[in-house]
Amino acid sequence: MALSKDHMLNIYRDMVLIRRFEEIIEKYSKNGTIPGFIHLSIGQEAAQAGVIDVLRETDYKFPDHRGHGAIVLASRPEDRKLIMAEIFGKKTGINGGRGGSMHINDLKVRNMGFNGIQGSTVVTSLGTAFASVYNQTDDVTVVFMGDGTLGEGTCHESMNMAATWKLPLIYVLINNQYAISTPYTESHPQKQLSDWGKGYNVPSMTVDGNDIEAVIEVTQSAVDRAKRGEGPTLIELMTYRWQGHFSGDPAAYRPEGELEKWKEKCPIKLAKEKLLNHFGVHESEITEIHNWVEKEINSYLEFSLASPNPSPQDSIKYVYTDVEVEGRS
Amino acid sequence: MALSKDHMLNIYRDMVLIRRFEEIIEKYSKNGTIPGFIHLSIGQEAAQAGVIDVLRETDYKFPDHRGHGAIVLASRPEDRKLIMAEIFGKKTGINGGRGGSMHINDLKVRNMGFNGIQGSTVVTSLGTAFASVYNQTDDVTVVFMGDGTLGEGTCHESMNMAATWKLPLIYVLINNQYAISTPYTESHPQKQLSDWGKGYNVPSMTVDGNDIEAVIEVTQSAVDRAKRGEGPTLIELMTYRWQGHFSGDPAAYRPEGELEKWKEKCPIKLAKEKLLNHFGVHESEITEIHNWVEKEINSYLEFSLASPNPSPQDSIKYVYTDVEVEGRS
Amino acid sequence: MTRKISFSKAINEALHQEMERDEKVFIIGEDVAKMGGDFGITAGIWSKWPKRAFDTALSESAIIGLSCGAALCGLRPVAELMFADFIAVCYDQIVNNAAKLSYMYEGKASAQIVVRAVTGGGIRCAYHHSQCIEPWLMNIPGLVVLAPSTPYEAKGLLISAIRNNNPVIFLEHKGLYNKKGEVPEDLYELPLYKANIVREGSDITIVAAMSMVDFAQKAAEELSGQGIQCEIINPLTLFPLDKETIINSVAKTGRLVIIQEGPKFMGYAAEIGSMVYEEIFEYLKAPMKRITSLDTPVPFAPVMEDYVMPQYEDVLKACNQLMSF
Amino acid sequence: MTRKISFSKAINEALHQEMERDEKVFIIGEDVAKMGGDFGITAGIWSKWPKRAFDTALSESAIIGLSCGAALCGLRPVAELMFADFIAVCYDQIVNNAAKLSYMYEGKASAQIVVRAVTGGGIRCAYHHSQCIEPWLMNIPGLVVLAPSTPYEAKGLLISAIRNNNPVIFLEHKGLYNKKGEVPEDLYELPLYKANIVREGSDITIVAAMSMVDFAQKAAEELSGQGIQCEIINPLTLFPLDKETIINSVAKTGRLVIIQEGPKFMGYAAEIGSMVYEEIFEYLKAPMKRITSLDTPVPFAPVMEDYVMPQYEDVLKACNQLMSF
Ligand SMILES: Cc1ncc(C[n+]2csc(CCOP(=O)(O)OP(=O)(O)O)c2C)c(N)n1
Ligand SMILES: Cc1ncc(C[n+]2csc(CCOP(=O)(O)OP(=O)(O)O)c2C)c(N)n1
Ligand SMILES: [Mg+2]
Ligand SMILES: [Mg+2]
Repeated sequence: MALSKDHMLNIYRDMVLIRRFEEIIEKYSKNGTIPGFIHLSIGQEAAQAGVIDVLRETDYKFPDHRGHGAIVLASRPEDRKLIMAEIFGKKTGINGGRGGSMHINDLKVRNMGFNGIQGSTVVTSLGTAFASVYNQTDDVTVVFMGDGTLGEGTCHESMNMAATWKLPLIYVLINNQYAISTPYTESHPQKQLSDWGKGYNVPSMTVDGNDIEAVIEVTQSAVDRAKRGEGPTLIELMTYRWQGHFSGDPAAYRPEGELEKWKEKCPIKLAKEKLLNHFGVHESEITEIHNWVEKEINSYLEFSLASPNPSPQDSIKYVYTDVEVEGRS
Repeated sequence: MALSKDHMLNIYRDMVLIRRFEEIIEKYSKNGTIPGFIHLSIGQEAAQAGVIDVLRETDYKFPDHRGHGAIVLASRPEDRKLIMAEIFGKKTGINGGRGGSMHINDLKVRNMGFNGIQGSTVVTSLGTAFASVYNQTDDVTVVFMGDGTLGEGTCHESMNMAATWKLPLIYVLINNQYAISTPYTESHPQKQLSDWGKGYNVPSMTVDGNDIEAVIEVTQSAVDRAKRGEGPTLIELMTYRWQGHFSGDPAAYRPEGELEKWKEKCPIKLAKEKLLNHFGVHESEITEIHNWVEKEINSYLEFSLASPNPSPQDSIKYVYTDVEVEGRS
Repeated sequence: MTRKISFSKAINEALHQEMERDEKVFIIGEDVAKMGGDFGITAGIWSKWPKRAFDTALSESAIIGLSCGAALCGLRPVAELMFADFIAVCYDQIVNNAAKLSYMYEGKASAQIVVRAVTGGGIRCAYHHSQCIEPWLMNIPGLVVLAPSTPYEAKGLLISAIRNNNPVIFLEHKGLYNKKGEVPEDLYELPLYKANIVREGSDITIVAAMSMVDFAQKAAEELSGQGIQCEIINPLTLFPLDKETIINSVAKTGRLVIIQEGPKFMGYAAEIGSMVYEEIFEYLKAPMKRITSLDTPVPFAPVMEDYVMPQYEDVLKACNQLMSF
Repeated sequence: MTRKISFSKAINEALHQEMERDEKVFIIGEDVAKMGGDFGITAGIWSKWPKRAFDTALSESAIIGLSCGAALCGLRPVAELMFADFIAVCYDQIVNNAAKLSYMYEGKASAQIVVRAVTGGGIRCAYHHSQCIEPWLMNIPGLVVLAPSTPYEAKGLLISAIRNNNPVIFLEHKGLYNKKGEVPEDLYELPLYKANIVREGSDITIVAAMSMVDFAQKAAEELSGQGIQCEIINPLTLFPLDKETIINSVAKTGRLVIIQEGPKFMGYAAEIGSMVYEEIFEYLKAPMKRITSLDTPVPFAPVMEDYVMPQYEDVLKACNQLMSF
């Protein structure tokens, strides 16, 4: 697929933005400012940016636990600092600080958020796809899932139902080689995980997830298929996470040299080479992008750091839509 | 596959026995003597008799909710009346009357029993297959499941694990066309349900489940494969249940003429024709079998009817292996 | 006088009328559409609204997951799980997804779903088709658990449940399906979170839900003849519970009996007892009594199942003991 | 004096020693083998016994189902579920399969499995990694739920659990992993179904489990200075519960405080309160107090999570109120 120069520059900026976003939160997670655990997707930028690039604001998106990149790119630019503030657990967070890294949703752009139970969104996403059919709109649903998550029974129930009913649902299986420490080759019997989808008569394919153009192309064709009423698609994107499972995991389970090999295939590096070599872009344009990103990210960070904590009393809000639960006196 | 005449006569007797067993309990369920619901497998005799025929006493068997036939044939002849008594809820029942039709187990022949939650035994059976590997025995495990049951997420988790670990586990998917009222074509996307197994790189095939020789042949080859350490097999047996989902269900959801068409393919009728036409068996030998079965079944029935009810106090036994629960004073 | 219809007919009618009124309502589940449900409760819906009634595969997690997702888009799914025991296979979707969506979305969206499920014993179906699953759900903030005992309550509560924006588990006790009672033909709502004082009395408060209400009424009649006046409270909404009505009643009577099907240990009778012990200790005249099932699985043989169920004589005995304490 | 080791090391040691002793024991779960567990609890096992440690796919139902099946063949699986919240995705396997196998097989076989799971809050992991799932399991006859609070208890109870023939849910509270304490090097069993009297006292009975025990002890110290003597009971086995020890204590003190992490409504404090109200009403001097989490999901932001957790000052306040009741 041939992207225009502007498109390629835009998406390059997107990828740099989410890379830097992650690097910043990694730093503040490691120094203890960000509470809890965060799952970084450094190295997987193309798989997130490419998919989101194809989608409209009204398409339903279910990011996974490693989905900061998709979440940031799906959001409106003015909301991105709120996403970072959420990860910091601040009152200004896009969900008031109650969700944190793993539970960021943003209904106005139909980022439906993640559920900490792997495989859960794989069935929830049936419902938004179903609603598009019920309401006769052409909004598609995309659910991100990992190679490990494919172990859950919900994946089967979802695929079986989506395929039977031809729902406009796209399964983006980000195969980053591992589920925590376990290589996908040791927990699944298929050579490529996309083989699994073929057992449901669902178009299923494996694509280089670090090749931004390939990701955009395969996503677009799945979206088109969904809109034609032909049902779900399973897209396996081959990629690699550079960090451990969570920020702080030393990832001792990786064979020596593996990370280095994958760093060669860095999606941002590959895109940059293309920009310089095939799109006639100047180094200075690249530098400009990086400078813009730096300013942008810094503004998110300053905002996040300066923001106040939530009020503890907010903890009892929204348990029910109509019943107040008891707080503390 | 060519069976010997004796083998064919034996298996014919087996099928007649389970047909008559079911007809008797149907009668006593309809007249209210048997409590609760029973699921009859009349019409599916070959699928049960053929599979059990191949197995040894030490192979692990997980019957399904419609599995009286497999249960009876897996049991020792002297225990068959206890199985009927169980269905009547009697103290002499093989499980003391506590389980009834759906929960008949018999550990000495490794009939592991059914669990009323569809799809549950599909994962429990992983464990017996696993134990054979762990203990280095060559006992295989067979789990029966229905076309409807394939909807459960546990099927995926089980197949994924069995295929990855190459467990000696055989999935016998009895496709009797319906899950309660829902045709399998309306709840699954595959043309043949065995296609599903192919998504796990598991040898999967569809066979005429009313052809006793075909059932025996395909089961034998799956058992051989399991013993060679090559892992699981998925066998889809095409058949039909003549009765409704449970005894009493009028099965109004069936298109007209469908039942009649399948009655033409009655597995017992087909076997009898073979016996008469290809094995040179005399009508008198067939009659002898039927007479024997009649006497046999009547003895189970008399035993069941004459047996006492359980002691109510037995209800509190075996909740724990070591803790007494409180009864009534 | 209004006509009398059965509990199952009342539910069926509520579904028809709400489907008619609000096109965002649809039904989904195993065999709910063409066959009209394993228990016949959804009869006639598919033929009227073929595009709003969905037969699914045996995929309870997908049924609830889909319902949650559709609810987030503004639809109002009514899912049937058949036997409530099957909640176990989609427990995660109920407790970790449906129950938490309002909280996760800060009230901007919620799992406005109704999950209908058939609870309780008595039909000789043993371990996996007879359980009282109420306690599985009642420790999960965000869920609503409804438990009607009459056709009138069933219709009104189901209508309220469909219109409510929380995830509601609507329990139908198998023993009640054939029970008849007066039911208005029109649509009407019954308030959620509000217990019903089934009978007034000054001596003992009896709390009972679903099929245990009849039990309580029979006992109250009999005890009344002996001069003991029982007040019967039917919670209707088991969770979140109408504490006030119960507390007020026990503050008046000073004596508490709870009749509850299902194992005693950690059944909801435990919460009711503790609530009272914690909040109105000074009003209590006697110990509480819990009349419950035994702490066992539910066995098949009728004599065994009957033995583990709550015993009528135990209600009488308990009330007498409390009066002479 | 014995050496001091951490709670997590104590569990690790118990596993190593039982694996050594009984070759029917194996471990299974996500990342338990090569990596030694997400929390490092199973470290070193796979390298010693590569054929008895199994890394699985993310398939909790298969993990528990397989464990049940293997147990029926005489093996002794120890499964790890990581976060106890994930019990929800295999709830059916635990409550409808494991819990009922002994009953179904009339004691001829049983689910002699141990399911290790990490419960509770405090590490800022929000809704799905912070729950106290104890009440999900304690209404299910057939299950055993263990809840150690010290390294010594963890080792001894885990060894007993592995040797026991019932399905045991072994809860490890995240807040305790780094806690150190004296632990004998040898193998030893601690009795199941037996509560521990952590501290004797005559005025108030405080029941507390897992990380709440420290809480209770601190409060008891402080109250002792004010002349209030608390008796602390740690159930250790939450289910089936050692009623007798608790009842005896409250019969002596007449006052009951329960500190329990997790939502109040239908938490196990409810059962303990009702048990006492039902059985020794005549000994009670004051209302019970439950110090619990709020009835909400567990939010992420530290100030929010801290707010929903049980509050130390509330323990002191409750005890003072009971004494002056
Ligand atoms: C039901 C459930 N089981 C286990 C976990 C713990 N867990 C969180 S992420 C993860 C690995 C997921 O692997 P994968 O799907 O490949 O995604 P990745 O982390 O590689 O991006 C596990 C086991 C969970 N959150 N939910
Ligand atoms: C988890 C679960 N869901 C639903 C049911 C109710 N149920 C019992 S049998 C059945 C249909 C099963 O169909 P199939 O597997 O094709 O077997 P068949 O009855 O046709 O032999 C259903 C829906 C159940 N027992 N367990
Ligand atoms: Mg992965
Ligand atoms: Mg079928």
